[in-house]
Amino acid sequence: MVSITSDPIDVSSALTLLQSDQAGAIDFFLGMVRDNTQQRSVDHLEYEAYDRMAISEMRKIVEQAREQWTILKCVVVHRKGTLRVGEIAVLIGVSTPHRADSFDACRYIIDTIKQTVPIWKKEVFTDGETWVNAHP
Amino acid sequence: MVSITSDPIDVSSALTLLQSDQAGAIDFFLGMVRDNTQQRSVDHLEYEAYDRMAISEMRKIVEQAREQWTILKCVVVHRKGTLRVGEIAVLIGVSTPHRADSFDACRYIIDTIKQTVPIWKKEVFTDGETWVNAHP
Amino acid sequence: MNTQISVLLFGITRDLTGQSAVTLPLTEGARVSDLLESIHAQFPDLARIRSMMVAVNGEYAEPDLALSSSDEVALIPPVSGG
Amino acid sequence: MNTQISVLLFGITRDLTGQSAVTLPLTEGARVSDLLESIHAQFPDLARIRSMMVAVNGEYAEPDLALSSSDEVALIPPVSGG
Repeated sequence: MVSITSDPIDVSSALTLLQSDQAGAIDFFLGMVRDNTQQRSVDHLEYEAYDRMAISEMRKIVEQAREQWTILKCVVVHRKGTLRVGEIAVLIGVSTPHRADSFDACRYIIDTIKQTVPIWKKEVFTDGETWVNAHP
Repeated sequence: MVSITSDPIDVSSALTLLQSDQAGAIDFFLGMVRDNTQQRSVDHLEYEAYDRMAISEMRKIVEQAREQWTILKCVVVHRKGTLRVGEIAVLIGVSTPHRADSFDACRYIIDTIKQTVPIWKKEVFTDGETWVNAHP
Repeated sequence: MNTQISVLLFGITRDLTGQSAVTLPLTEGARVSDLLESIHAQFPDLARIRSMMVAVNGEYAEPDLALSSSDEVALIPPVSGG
Repeated sequence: MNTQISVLLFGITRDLTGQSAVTLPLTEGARVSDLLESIHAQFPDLARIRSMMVAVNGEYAEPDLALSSSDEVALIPPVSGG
């Protein structure tokens, strides 16, 4: 299940979606909003998504992961809008029969999301703002 | 925080313990009770721990992880007693500034727990039972 | 016959242009690279963004892909999700 | 002077002996390896378990560690947590 939401991300609901009697392992990765980046103090983040394409790119990544590892269930939820320090920006959850697959697949999915999915993050500092990776 | 419990493991409480304004990443590993092992159908598991030593060995593992990676907070909870299919047997949670550390540390902790911590699992099948790794 | 094509803008491209979409003339047989060139001519600031991609109908598009006025086109500046 | 030492049993060692602790005589200067030998003599089934470890006061102990009757000793059959 792949989604983009403006609401806070709930780990318990994701866990319910990942449950499977065949699952021996679940790995969750949470990307969190932290209070600083390169020594600058972050006030909040603004996430913007090209929803249609972001969903389709995330689905492709999950399919690529399913081709490489034995995955029972997979949840990817990305937040958009204004996020405060301590909030969850992205959740990846993978349930698998064996533990190595859960780590490898989860890591592949988050690493690849950061490379290809059309979602943009603006860091709003106490003294300015920057579109991450893109500022000229 | 390292603990052994007879009660169901709650992911939301663990998440609260891992929160930190400096955290950019949280990785959770959940070891789940699955319904089969080597094609035999599992009815339930019995976990037994040498509590005192298990706690002290798990603390050592967390310290070893802290020496290798930049970790903000770490939670390790192992269940004991009777566990049904679909229940969480162990939870490892690690919050870190950067994501690679969260995966590496979490994986190190679960891999090492399985090698050194005095906790024993008996698989109770529909047609027999086995102490995992130890049956002569 | 000249038609028009609308281009969706996100993130830094929306901030730099002050618009969430721009409409540009589309000449017969125009390709992605032609469209990028006319956007850069109209908004020189956008030319300063490294590795700008273009998506057509929700998929990353190569520079030589031919465009039609019914395509959904978007500029994709460097992504930063996660 | 002969004293006694108590040994905690877990998992398969508890199942095979039917006890969660056994008490054995401890001769002056006895080491971990001596204790294992007398346990195996009393419970031959335990000798069949591969890589049995011994913990003394909550730490894995080498075979040549000398024991005292006040030590907390435990047999550690192959672990299977997680």
